Formats: sequence, C-alpha cells, structure tokens
Amino acid sequence: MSEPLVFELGRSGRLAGAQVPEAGAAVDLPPEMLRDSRPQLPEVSELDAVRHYTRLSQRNFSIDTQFYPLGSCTMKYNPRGCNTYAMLPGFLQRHPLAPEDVSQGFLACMYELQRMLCRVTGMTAFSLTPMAGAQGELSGVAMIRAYHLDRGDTERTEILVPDAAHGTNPATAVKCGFAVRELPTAADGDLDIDALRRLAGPRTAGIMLTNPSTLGLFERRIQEVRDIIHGAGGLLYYDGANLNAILGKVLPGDMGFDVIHINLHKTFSTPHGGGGPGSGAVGVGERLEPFLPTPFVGIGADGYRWVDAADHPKSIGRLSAFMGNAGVLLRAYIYMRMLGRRGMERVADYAVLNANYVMARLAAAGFDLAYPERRACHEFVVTLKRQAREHGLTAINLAKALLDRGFHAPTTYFPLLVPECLLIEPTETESKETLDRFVDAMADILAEAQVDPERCKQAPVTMPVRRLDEVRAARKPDLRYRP
Amino acid sequence: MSEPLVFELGRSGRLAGAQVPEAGAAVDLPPEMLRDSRPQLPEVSELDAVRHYTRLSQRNFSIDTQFYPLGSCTMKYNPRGCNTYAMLPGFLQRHPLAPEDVSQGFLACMYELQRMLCRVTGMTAFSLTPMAGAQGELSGVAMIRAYHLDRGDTERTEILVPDAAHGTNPATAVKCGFAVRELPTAADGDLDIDALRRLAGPRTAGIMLTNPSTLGLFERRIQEVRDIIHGAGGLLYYDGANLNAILGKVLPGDMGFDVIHINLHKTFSTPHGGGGPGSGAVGVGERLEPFLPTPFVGIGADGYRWVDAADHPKSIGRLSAFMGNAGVLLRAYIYMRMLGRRGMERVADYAVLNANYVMARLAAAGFDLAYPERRACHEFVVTLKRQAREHGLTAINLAKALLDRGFHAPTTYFPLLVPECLLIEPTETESKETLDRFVDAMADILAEAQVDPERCKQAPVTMPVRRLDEVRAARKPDLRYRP
Amino acid sequence: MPFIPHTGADTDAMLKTIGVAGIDELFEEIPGDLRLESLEGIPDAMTESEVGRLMRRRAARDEMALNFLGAGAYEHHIPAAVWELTTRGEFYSAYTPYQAEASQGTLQVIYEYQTMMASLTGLDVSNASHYDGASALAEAVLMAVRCNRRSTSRRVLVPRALHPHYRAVLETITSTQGVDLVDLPYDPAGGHTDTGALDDHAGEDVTAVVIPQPNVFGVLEPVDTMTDWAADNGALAVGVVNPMALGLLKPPGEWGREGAAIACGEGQPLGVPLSSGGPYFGFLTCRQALVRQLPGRLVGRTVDVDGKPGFTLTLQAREQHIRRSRATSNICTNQGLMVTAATIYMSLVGPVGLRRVAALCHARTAALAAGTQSIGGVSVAFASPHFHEVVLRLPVSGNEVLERLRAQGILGGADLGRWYPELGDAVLVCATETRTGQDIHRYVEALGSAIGGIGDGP
Amino acid sequence: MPFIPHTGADTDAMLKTIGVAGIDELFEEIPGDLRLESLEGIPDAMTESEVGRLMRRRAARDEMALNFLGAGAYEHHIPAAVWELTTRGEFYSAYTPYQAEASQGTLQVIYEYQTMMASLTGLDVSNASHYDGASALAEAVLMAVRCNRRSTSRRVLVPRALHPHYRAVLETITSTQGVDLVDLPYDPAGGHTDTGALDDHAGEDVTAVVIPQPNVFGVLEPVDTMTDWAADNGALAVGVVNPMALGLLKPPGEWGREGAAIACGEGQPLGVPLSSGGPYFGFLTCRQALVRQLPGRLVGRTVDVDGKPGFTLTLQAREQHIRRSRATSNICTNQGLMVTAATIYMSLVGPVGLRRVAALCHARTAALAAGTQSIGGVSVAFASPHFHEVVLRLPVSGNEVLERLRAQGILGGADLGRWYPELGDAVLVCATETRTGQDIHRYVEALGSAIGGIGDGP
Ligand SMILES: Cc1ncc(COP(=O)(O)O)c(C=O)c1O
Ligand SMILES: Cc1ncc(COP(=O)(O)O)c(C=O)c1O
Repeated sequence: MSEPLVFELGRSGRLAGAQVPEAGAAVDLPPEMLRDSRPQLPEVSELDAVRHYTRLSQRNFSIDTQFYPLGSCTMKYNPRGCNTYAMLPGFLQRHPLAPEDVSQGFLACMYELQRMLCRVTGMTAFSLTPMAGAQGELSGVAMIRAYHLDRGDTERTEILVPDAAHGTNPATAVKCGFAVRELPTAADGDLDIDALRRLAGPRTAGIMLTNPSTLGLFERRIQEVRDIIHGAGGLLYYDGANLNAILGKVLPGDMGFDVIHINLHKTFSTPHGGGGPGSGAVGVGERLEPFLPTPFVGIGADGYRWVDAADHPKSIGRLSAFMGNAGVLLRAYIYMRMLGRRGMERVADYAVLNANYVMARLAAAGFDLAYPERRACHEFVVTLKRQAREHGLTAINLAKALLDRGFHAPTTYFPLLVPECLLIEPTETESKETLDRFVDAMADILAEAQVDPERCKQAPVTMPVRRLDEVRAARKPDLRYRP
Repeated sequence: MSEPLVFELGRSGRLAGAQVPEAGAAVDLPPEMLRDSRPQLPEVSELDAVRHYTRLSQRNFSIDTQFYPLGSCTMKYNPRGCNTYAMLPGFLQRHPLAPEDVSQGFLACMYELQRMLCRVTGMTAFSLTPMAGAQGELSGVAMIRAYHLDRGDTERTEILVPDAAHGTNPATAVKCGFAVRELPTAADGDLDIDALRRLAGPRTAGIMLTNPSTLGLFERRIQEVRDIIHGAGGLLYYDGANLNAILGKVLPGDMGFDVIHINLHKTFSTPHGGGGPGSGAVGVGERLEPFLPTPFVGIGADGYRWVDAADHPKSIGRLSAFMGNAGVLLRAYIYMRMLGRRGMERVADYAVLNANYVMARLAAAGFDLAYPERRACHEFVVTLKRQAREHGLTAINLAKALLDRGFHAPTTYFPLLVPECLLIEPTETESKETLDRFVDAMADILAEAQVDPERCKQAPVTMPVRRLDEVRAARKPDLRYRP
Repeated sequence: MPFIPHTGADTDAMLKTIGVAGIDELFEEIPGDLRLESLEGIPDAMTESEVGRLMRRRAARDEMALNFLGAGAYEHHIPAAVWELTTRGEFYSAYTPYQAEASQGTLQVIYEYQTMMASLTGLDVSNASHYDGASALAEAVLMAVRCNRRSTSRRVLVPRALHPHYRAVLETITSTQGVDLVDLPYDPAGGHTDTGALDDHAGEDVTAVVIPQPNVFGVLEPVDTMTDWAADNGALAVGVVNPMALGLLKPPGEWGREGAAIACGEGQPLGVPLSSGGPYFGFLTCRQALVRQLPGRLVGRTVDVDGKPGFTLTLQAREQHIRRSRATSNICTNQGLMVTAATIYMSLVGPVGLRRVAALCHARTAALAAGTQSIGGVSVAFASPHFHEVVLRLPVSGNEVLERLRAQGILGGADLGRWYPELGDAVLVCATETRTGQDIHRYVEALGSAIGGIGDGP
Repeated sequence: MPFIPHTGADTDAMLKTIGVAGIDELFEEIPGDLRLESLEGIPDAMTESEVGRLMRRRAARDEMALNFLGAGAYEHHIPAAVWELTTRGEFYSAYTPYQAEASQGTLQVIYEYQTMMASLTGLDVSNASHYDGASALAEAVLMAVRCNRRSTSRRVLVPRALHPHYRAVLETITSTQGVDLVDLPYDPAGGHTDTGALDDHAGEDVTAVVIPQPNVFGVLEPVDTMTDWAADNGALAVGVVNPMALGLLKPPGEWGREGAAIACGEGQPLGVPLSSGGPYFGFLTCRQALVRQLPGRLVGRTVDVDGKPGFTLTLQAREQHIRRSRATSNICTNQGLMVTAATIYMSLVGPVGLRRVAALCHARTAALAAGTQSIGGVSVAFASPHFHEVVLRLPVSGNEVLERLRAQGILGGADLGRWYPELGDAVLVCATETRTGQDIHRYVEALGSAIGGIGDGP
C-alpha cells in the first residue's frame, strides 16, 4: 500500500491541539513586515502525523532491520546506549553559548574524545568541529593551504588525488582553491608510484589518500609515498573514512600523514540517520597545529575551556555556528568508552576477518574478485564484468535482487575504475550466520541469472516500489508537492 | 520472510558484551543451593537482539500504524507525550517504598488523579491500585461482599450479570465467592426489566452493569434498574470499560451506581501494549468508602501521604505488592491534564459522533445493524447473519479481509447474543477520512463476497502468515521452543 | 481540540449523514434528568509543553542520589535497547493479539518469553504474565487448590518470612475462596523458615506450601527440605522466586526430589524500572500436567493454511472470554509490554550475563555487609546464607537511621519494624550490581555517622 | 567483546575458510615497522551500565534551571512525538537513500521537507539540508557567486549585524574562493543595517547582498529596501532567516519587488534541541531558475516501472560523487535525521501552530523587555522592531551581570561585548514560548538584584 503525502492527509482547520498554544499573543510588528501567504505546512491531527511517519519509517531498510554490506560506509551496529545517554536532558538542554563554568561535564567528554582520537591516529591535536567527512576534508586541505601560505610558499596550487578516491576528495581540493591532479592505480591495486614521482613537485601542496584505499587494499608502499611527497615539500592528507580497517594496527601518524579526518559516523558508529548527521573530526601533527579550526577544547587553570580564534590566531577559522555536531560527538565518545582499548583493537581484527571471509566464500561461489591476489582489508571489490556480459547480471541488477532477499545492496559502481563493481564491507558487528546467509543469497542470484537472465532485471518486486524512472526524475524534476 | 526465534539466532558463547559485567564476582553460597543447569536464554549479540525485536515489532498492527475499530477496547491515540513524561528519570527511578517525605511530586500526581476520577464518575473516593479492569472488578465486587458482611447480611450470595456482559464480569463474581445469575437482554437491546424484577431479591448482593452496554446501547431504564436493586438491598457495580461514551455527559454516581472501575487503558488512553499493562482504578460512593483497597493517597499535615491498611481497617486489603501500575497512572494523569475539562467533554461528543457516522454509512452500504432503531453510543453492533448465509461472509472472514486492506478487524463474536456480529468502535481520535476509507473497505469486501464468495475465505494473504491452525494449536500445544 | 481531528466542516458533514442537527441529539437516549451540564472540578487543558514542565518539576522533586532499598523491587541496569525497542509504537500501541495474523510480532515475543521463563524456573510451561509478583502468587495458590484433588482442606502454609505485602495480597484474593492461610514462623537466628514448624503439620491435610526463595530477609530457604516435605505430605509446593537470583540459584523445578509444582514471582528485576512499583509483571510457570489449570493467556506455535509456522493464542477455553463464570481466572489484560521488555532484557544478558549480574549483586551486598561491621553495634541479623539483600541489626531505631540517611540523599533500606515489630532495630539493605565500591563506601560512612548522631542524641 | 558477535568457534571456522592460521596474518600487507603492538592511552572498556552512570553525572552537572540565551540557538517546545519517531531504528540507523526502493520512507520525508521549506521561505525549491545555518550561508554565497553571471567582482556585502559566527564561517569557507566580504554597518540607534551605507556601493559590481532577518540583535531588517537595492544593482539577495520567525514574518521570496533569490538559515528552531550547538541543520532554498547551482542532495518524485509514484535522489550530476572536482559543492553526508525531526515538527504544529508559537515567543520577549524597564539604568538598546530577542543596555558590564545570574541558575543572555566592543554594556536576551510569566518575573527580579549587587560592589 502506498502512503499518501502528509499534505494529502491534512484538512484546513485541523490542528494537533496539544502542540499549539492558544491564540491571542499580541503581535506589535509593522504590518508590511508580516507574512500574508500561509505556508504550505500540513494540517493534521497528532495521530495522523504519528501514524504517517511511523508508516514511512517502515518503508526503509536500516541497520536495525537489515544487513548493509555497503563498502566505504561502515554500516555497523549503532549501540542504542549511545543514543540514550547522548540524549540525556542535561545534554539536550545545554545551550551552545553556555559559559565554561557551567559546562565542565560536557567539555570533559569533548576533551577526552579529542585525546582518544589523537591516540588512535598518532596525531597531536584534534578539532571536533567539522560536521561530516567532507567538511573534515575541507578543513584539512584548508590547513595545508594555510601552512604553505604561512611559510610564504605561494606556488603550491595542486593537490594529488588517486583515481580510486571518493568524490569528496577532488571536490574538496577544488573548494579550497586547488587544482586536482589525478593519480592512476597500478595493476596490483596500489598507487602507481612512477606516476606519483612524475606528478609530485614544487606545485604540489599535498596528496589526499585513504589507506586502505577505497579498493579495500592496504597501500603497501606508503612509506615511499610519504618520502616522495614530503621530499617534494607537500603534505599528506589522510581520509579517515576507512579507519575501521586499521584501528589499533597502524597509526596514520606513523605512516607519515600530517592531517587526518575521521568519519565518526563510520568507525565510531554514530548512526547515519538516513543521510547524516555525521562528524568529520580533524586531527593534525605538530606542523599543522597552529591552523586547526576553532573552537576546540583545552585545559586551563579553571578546568576545561574553549580555545577560540583569539587564542589561536593562525587558525583557518570557524566551520560552524557553534562547535559542530555535539550530539554525534557524544555518541562517538560513549561508543569509544564502551569499546575501551581492547575493544578498539578488536574492531579491525574482526572487520578484516569478516571481509576476508566473505571474499573467500564469494570467490568460491563463482564471483570474480577485482584483486584476487590481495588480502582484503575491511572491504573488497567484486567485478561482475563477466556476469554482466554473459547473463545480464549487472551490478545494479544484482543490487536490486539482493533487496528482494532482505539485504541492502553493496556499494555499486564505485570505485569508478573497476567495471560493474561491487564494494563489499561487512563490518565487525555482523555474525558469521548473517554473512553466510548473505553469501548464499549472492550465490542464489547468480544461479538464477544463469538459468533465467530476465528475472534479475525485474528486481526488486518485494519493495514498496519497483525500479524507479530516474531519467524522468532528472528531466522533469518534481521537487515539491503542489496540490 | 519469516523471522527465526531468538534462540535460533544464538550460538553458544556469544555475548552482548556491553551488557554483561566481567566475570569474577565471588559467590560464597552453599553449592547445593546453586543451579547447575544452564537456563535456555538466547546467546546473541546486541545487534542481533535489536534487529530481531525491531523486525518482530514490524509484524504487528498497532494504533501507531493502523486504524483499530475494535469494539469494547477503545483503541484511541496514545499521545507520545504521555510516554515521554511518564518515563522521566525521576519517575522511573522512584522506589515504591520511598518514604513520603521524598515522594511528594509523585504523590501529588496520584492524589490529583484520584480527585479527577471522582469528578468524572460522581464517586467520592478512588483507589488506583487495581492493575487492570478485571482486578478493578474484583476489588469492586469484593467491596460489595465486605459491605454486606460488615452489616451482618450473610445471605447475599448472588451477583446479577446481563448476558451481554464481558466475560470478566461473571468470572469476577465467581472469584469473589458469588454465584452468577444471568439477565437476559430485551428485544430493544435494553435489559429485560421483568426478568430483573424476578431475579432480584434477598440473595442479591448486587448487579454488574456497564452503561452503555456492550451492545453500544444506553440503558434507558437505568433509574428503574437502580430502584429495583437498591430496593432489594443490593448494590450496583459499574463496569467502566465503556466510559468513553458518556464522559462529561452523565455521571455513574448520578445513575445510582455504588462502585465503579475505570479502564484507564481505554477512556484515558494509556496504551494497550500488546496486552497490557492497564489500570482498573476503582471508585466508590460513601457507603463503600471504608472498604476501598489500599494503598491510596490522602492528605495529612505534612503533605500527601499513603493511606494504608492501618488507617483503613475495613479495607478489603491489598491487591498488589506495591501500589498498582504507577507508570500507567502517570500516563492517564498526563492525558487528563492535556484534555482538561472541555477536552474531556469532547471525548464523548466525538466518540459518539464517529460511531453514529460509521453506523449510518455502513447501514447505507448494505450492512445490517443489530439495533437499527437505536442510537449508537461510542460503538455499535453489526450482524452478518444474512451475509454469512448468502455469501459465506462470516464475521471472521470479514475480519481477515479487513486485515488485508490495512485495517484491524472489529471485535467479532462478542457480545455472544448477536450471531455473526461485529462490535465496531471508532473512537474520537480518528478522522473522517479514516472512517470513510474504513467504510469503503467494508463495502468493497461485501461487494467482492457477492461476486466471489470464495475470496474472503482465503484472507488474509498480505500478512506475515495466513490463517493459522488453531485446532492444532490447542490439541497439541507447543508452548515452548525445544531445540 | 487536543487529539480530536474534526474540523467544523467534518462535523457538519457527519451530522448530515447521520441525519441529526447537532451532536447533542446523539445523546437523547440518556434520561434528561441525568444529563450533565458540564464537568466540574476538572482543571483547564494544558498544552504538552505546559504539562511537560509540570511533570519535569514533579519528577525532579523526588529524585534521590543513591538507593539501597530493595525489598521486592530492585534497581538493576537496564540496557538502553530494552526500552528504546519496547516503546516502539508497534509494541506499545498494539492491542492484545487476538487477530493472530496481524500480531505475529507480539505473539512470537510471548512465545520466546514463555520458553525463557519456563526454563529459568526449571518447569515446563509459562503463561504470558500476570499483574505482578504478589497477584501471581495468589493465582498460583488458587491454582494449587484446584490442582490438588487429594486435598480438601484448602489449607496453605505460608512462611512469615514471605514478603508481607505478598502475604496481604494473598489474603485479599484468596479469602473469598475459603483458602486458609497458616503461618510458618522463621528461625530467629537463621532468618529462614523454621522447618521444625513444618513438621507440626505433618499428617494434616495441607493443600499447598508456599516457598519464597530468597525470602523477604534476603535469606535462602531450605527449599529442598520444604519441597520434599510437601511431596511427602500430599501438598503442592509453590515457589515464589526472584528471577534474577535464578541466574545463580537452583530453580524451583529442581528443588528436592521432584521439584516444585508451580513457580511464580515478580519479573521486575528483568529489565523493568522501579517506577514507583509498577507496571511490573508476575510470572507463573508449572509442570506440564497442570497446564489446563494455569490461568492467563498462553501462546502456542502452530502452522498456517500453507504449512508455514506461526503463533496464536491458544487453550483459550480456560479463559473468561470463553468460559465466563467457570474460567480459571478473571484475568484479561495482563502486562504484555513488560513481558516484551523482559524478553529483550533476557536476550541481551543471556545465560552468562544473568549469572554474572546475579553474582555481582550478591558480591556487592556482601561487601556492604562486611563494611558495616566496623560500625559499633551493627551486625548481620541472620546467619543463614542470603542473596543480594541483608538484614542489618542496628544499635538504634532503624526508622530514625533511615531518616538521617535520606537527608544525605540516600535511600538506606527498608524499615523492617513496620512489618515485624520484633525487628524494629533492623533494616533490610540491598546493593545491586549498579552500586559501586565508592557508593558502598559512602553508605557505610553515612550509616556510621547517622548512628553516631542518634547516639549523641538530640 | 562488546558489539562483536564472534565465538571462538566462529573465528576458527572463518580462518579456516580463508586459509590462514590466525587473524594477524590478515594484516601481513602492512609493513612490519609500521605495525602497532597495541593502542596506548585508551582507557579500559566500560559496560553500558558504567558509561551510563558517567554520562548521567556529567549531563547533570551542566544543567541550568532557566535559560534566556538565544543568539542563534533557541529553546522551543519540541513535541514528544518528534524524537520518539525520529529515533526509530528505521530512520536513525538507515543509510543515505541511494537504493531508492529500500529507502522510500526517508525519501518521502525529504520530499515533504523540501515542500515545507520552499513554501516557508516563499521560494521554489529546497535542497535536502546542509550542515548548519552558518555553513548553509557560506554555500548560499558561493552559489550566488556562481549564479550571478553578470558580476565578476565576487564582492559580497555582509551586514555587521549578521551573527558574528556566521560571518566567521563565511570567511573560512569562501576565502579560498576569492570571495570579497564587505561590511555593512548597522544603525546605532535602530540596530538594523544602515541602508545609507548600501548606497555607498551603488554602481559598484556587487555580486550578492546578505540579508539577515532578524539580525543578530533580534532586530528586523529593512528587507524590502535591501532586496530592491540588490535587484537595482545587479546583485543577488541572499536571505538568512529564522524559520520560526517565518511563521509570522514575510518570507524571503516575497521581499521587495522580486523577492530574494536564495534563502538559507538555521533549522534548529524547528524541533531540534539545543544540544550544545549540534547536530542542527542548515536549509537552503532558491528560485527555480537556480536549481542546477543548488548544492546538496535533492529528492524528486517520479514513477516506477509499473507507473506507481515513488521518490528518488535526483539531479545528482551536480554532486561530488558524479561530477567530482567540478561538483557544485563537496557536501556528501548532510543532516538527514534532523530533517526528519523538523518535518515531523512542522507537521505537528502546522501553519497555525507555527504562527502562534512565533507570536508567543515575540510576546514573551516583549513582556521581558517591558519588565526590565523598571530597573534603573536598563533600557532597550535598539529602537527598530525586533522579533523574539532583544538587546538590553545595562548600567554595568554585561559579562558581570551574566555571571551573577548564572550563580542563581539563570543563563541570562549573550554577552554582546564579546563580539561588539561598542556593546560591552549590553546583553542579548531571548524568551521563547517556553518561558512563563513566572520565569520572566524571576528573571527581572534576578537582573535587578544582580545590577544592584554590582552597583554596591567592591
Ligand atoms: C572514502 C570516503 N571519503 C570521504 C567520505 C565523505 O564523508 P561524508 O559523507 O561524511 O562527508 C566518504 C563517505 O561518504 C568516504 O567513503
Ligand atoms: C466491558 C469490559 N469489561 C471489562 C473488561 C476487562 O478489563 P481488563 O482487560 O482491563 O481486565 C473489558 C476489556 O477487556 C471490557 O471491554
């Protein structure tokens, strides 16, 4: 059954009475400043609103209901305790401008979070203010820029980015005023070091890498990369979206990175919320400390305190009206305290175990690995090039067929360099049984496509809608209801 | 897709680690007192538990997702605010034995709730301790018993109960040591007054009535009934499950009732929770005050205080370990404060409007009313006797066909005296649009049965399971999983 | 109009369809002299915002910093997932699962619950819950009376060391059924039921024996001896147990040679907050042979017309809505949502967790008891082993000490003198797994100074 | 192992399938000299129970009784349903709706949200959210720079009465793009932007004008004049608005003759708690013609292969995952869950409720301002009309007064001297609909005695 729009449920004059104050407050404003058009907000009863949004929620897949082997996204279990405790009234009611003397409880959490993030990355300072990975990148690359400019080095106008990189990397570099030079990937999945040597030079402001890469492969020659970039006078930026694979195994700081952002909504399990909020906390080594975005938390004589622009004059500045996504940060903090030291070490252990297990089983089931000679890190790439050709089993067809079997699809068509690819990341919080059922479903789809190639093109058939006309959506954009 | 049992998801040795303290606490108890069998509890991860119970929840109908025209049950909207505020930490953490000096916040709510319940019923005192309607009945009938015995009147061994009554009424009377005499219903739906005159007498301890009756009809000769019973020396018990129909319109106390219970989970909108908890708060007129169950809240010099057995020596005693379903009572209290005086008066207005509207539309759509000459109160009875005979559209077939159309079924086969009946109660919180869609679905089922009588026997087909084998369930009871 | 969706236009259209001029006409069957003008004495409506403010103020007013009070209701850690899931609309606002096909979620939860509770108590079957522990005991005793066909006396032996509120509820509910409750004294040194007193009833027609484990003093009863005595004397043994304790202790089904016939108790420790005493839930389990006398709802697994497994309420012929005056009980609405919470709780802690939590509670109370021994005049009142609750005898009145602790934000325990005049100088104290070493230290300090303060007098 | 389900047997079986002897082998591609022995400086794990206790203590520590601080983040009533629904697992733990068929819930919510925000701001289209109000403004300005093809200067006029934090973020994000931010002073008497200063720029190449409504002082700007000035001078008008105010005030799309081209702002007042400043959400709406320069996600309605209506992300060619270095923005993850909350909030209050809440906030602040006039030396700093926030000029330092109010549990407002040296004796005060007459009375009393105290002071 389809669910009407909330506007269609409404009737003029209907009111959720308990939510609406009585009429009658005087408005002494000049009439020309007032609105006369009535905004198109729904007029529904409280029951209708509750029922509508409850029913809509049921039209979603989610971690709480399905397995999400979604590469690059680290869809792990979001502990409900993190939600409950981050939503304690004292935290929810705290005003962002509440002075430090009445904020020590909250500041203590943020300070400790900064310290823990330093420990797991090998950086010396962290700022929690970026509100998503892309904003973390922006602040990181802006710091690289500020660093060079501060030294009077004005010629560094390029940022190197591998072709496998996430789209936010090149987009960010440009948003920071740099030109992007793309680095090819070698046949073995590592960076093409020769190309790197060719491209690195006096115009190189820095390189943006994630290690393991978005191919799920650990960049084995990372020390060489470091030497080349540092040798050329550039800095290394670490996209921490894939930190899950190496938590407690190797520190980005030890690999030579100068700056890092971490997607707390990935490795530190804050929920994705149907597309955010996240947090892209950013960490730096000593060289970049002066440029860290404000505010962050320091310690003073009277306890924890905010470090603001005034105390940190070379900072690249503010990224948000207040201090970033505090509620997300609290969730990450709680999660880290529940994991503890040993728990964090285990994250990579089991994330990598799960990925390699699924990889081995899928290979045995007849799927082609993009890099069969390599170990998977927390994720790996399968290519359906052969199956697409032979049975019409493209990545998208397989993705939709999985939905019908109760699994979210892996990431498809990313990284762009592998044709008909699936990027599969099981995460450490899924059990062997779930992984086995997933592999069985994959094998089942493959078998079905071999027998009846048309079938998978029809999928999904069990969802609230079947395949949507995206061309029409883009050609004649309907972005808003008009009655 | 079916959902496995939680036990089937488990594996020996698996643990939801964040919920389990470390091993190692010393147990210095004699070994023969310790358990050596391991209880059959699931061994699952936290994710698996969360996913399993989230998925199970989605296999339910509920007010938050569907319309429930369920007669006698008053399935109205349960405001989320009642839940949120009743679950404030201060309320959840309050120990039931916390002394009065540290309980004034809670006691104030309970005292005011008692007073409001007196006001809406015309009673002089209330006790909130009964934990459901049936326990309210038990305490009420026990008070009637105690009253007669207290006066030395030991011959009153019978309770009169109409044939239309809810099953808890006769069951309760027996549990209080009485014999039940059943009263027939007259053709017009009112009580058979002649039969009442015949049955009432010196053995009559009292009568249990609900008005409106479970037929959804207001007992018009209620004053005559009162005179007959009181004249015979008996007392009148009011089953307040149907209070929604008369809230603010007429007081049970004015009708002559001596004792009443109210299902707060009906009229005062505390949630049904898939089968409880409820609350059956019990109220009395002056004659029965001495017998009221304890504890209840009074006022003393130092503020609110518990009135316990010691202060109330003729009380029938305690009904629960502490004070009843406090959390349910808080929800009812919050709801009543949000309704306020005018809001309460409107409950009956719109509950009765909705019921008469649906009744009129269903009659026009070809359904037979059990009492076409009467006004509906908050509910009414439809009989499918004709349709069952002509098209096989029995009450159960219609009920299941409604499920497929996204509506919960009405109450079926109750009251017992009307063949193939549906007891339909829309409540005041449903909108005209919802009622119209319901009537349309009913009409659609009827039309379909006329064309294709087999079809409705197949229903439901869209639920997680189709019709269940209840005979097998009762013959070979499988009440517990055994691996 | 809070919670009423009708616009003026809706109302008009509906009245027209019905064929009346106004809503008032719909009430015309109510005799005129009974019709109310308007409700009196009900305050005006508050918005949710206003009522929220009121409730926050009242809730905050009663908050206590530290709780060492148990006596039938225990503060355990409740995993956040328990109530985040339990209050999902689909559980919270669902009706009783009479329409099985539209209620498979709740039904499966109850089936899982029945499995867990039966196993936890070591018996065969569990019902879908009763109101609370005390009322479940009353039902269990009535059930025993129905089941024990060999006995006609309706005489039930009840330890004095049973929680006095349970005893009171038993009295209220069974007295109208002619049940005769006979006290069994407790051993003043050990705190357990005096088994010698049992022997005074040997040879009598005894219908049932109630066996609390632990008893109200936290003391462990000689359950094997008592259960065997019952078997030897033709009585049914009815266990009243703390389910958390069963993570550690021998379950009723394994007491003595044959096990208890029926077990019941308060489910609150399994994921239900203290919340002023309710809603909690009573559990009730029994041997297979007694299932048709078991009151309350039961969920069974069966198959649908396609052979697919599913769940449904079953054996309803025992219940009031079918059997009416001859039903096993009058219970209808029970405590479904609490059962949902408990099922999720038990799933999250599992067998290992339950055992560890129980052991930790026990260890914490032991540490507290040990700590208080350094205070002059404080001693553990009873010598027998106890579980996670202990009676401390004080050199001064328990009531006064508790009042002084309260002034420091500590709920210091239960004043036993209220229930047992002979124990006016004793308090019942409980430290669950949620009380840290620091809390216990604070308690001991506060207790010492409270006693000192009273000693010094006014 | 918290959150890891593997039993020893599972791990063994999985290693065997992979064909390695131990987990360590899976990390063999990491150069040996980089491999960490173990993490240092991370505390040991806490159970959920332990961490809950810690967090409760810390949360309680910061609680303040009464809040009169606004300055960009406002304490409004949030209906309980908003977060009970928003935190449902299916919203909370869902991924970005890239797989449309499995995300119709979230997609429809966003489509409804887009409709509401577009209408509320009086513009044609809305994106699916930005991080917060300040970063949304930065994106709006960058968007204006891209859209205004007639202008090459990248000069953007920014009122000094824009919230200084917004100004700072604008600086951080646009400075690397060569955008030139030029201050517009405020009228010292009125508190609104000095339109005379605008005229100094007449004839210049100005790319865009930022128009806050209300501005940081709560003062209403001459939006019609400013918007018309922009139109007359070839600049695009970018409105930064409080969405709650739009329940009452003229929306950006209706400012001046043509309306603003772009509107943005902080969505927090629409159902999002204060929570230390985030997560909130920024909204961004614009005229139809500019849609292909609008950054961020967009949801469109379309049909499936059977012709059934459904929702999907659309116009993704503007975004980084398709267009990479040439994308309109680098934004990827946005504030989806906050949008869910806001959509539910707006559904519950509706057009009538939003207007009434706005009017009530305004009336409460007016009452507060009036109340303080009886205190010697206190005056309303600015004469122009304001919405729900007011600058009070004090006879003493604002900072000191606020400190004294804090000692009484009152957050008394924002110390404007921090941002505007010329306003060191001024505080910015806000009373929303959640502050009662009694609260306001308490504030006035406390303010009076704080000022008195300082007057007497050492
Ligand atoms: C590798 C990588 N980098 C960067 C990002 C961007 O992070 P965000 O979506 O939080 O902006 C993502 C996630 O989407 C990612 O997978
Ligand atoms: C008329 C009537 N009386 C009594 C009851 C019993 O109430 P409860 O289920 O709360 O015990 C009900 C509801 O089930 C009812 O409808």
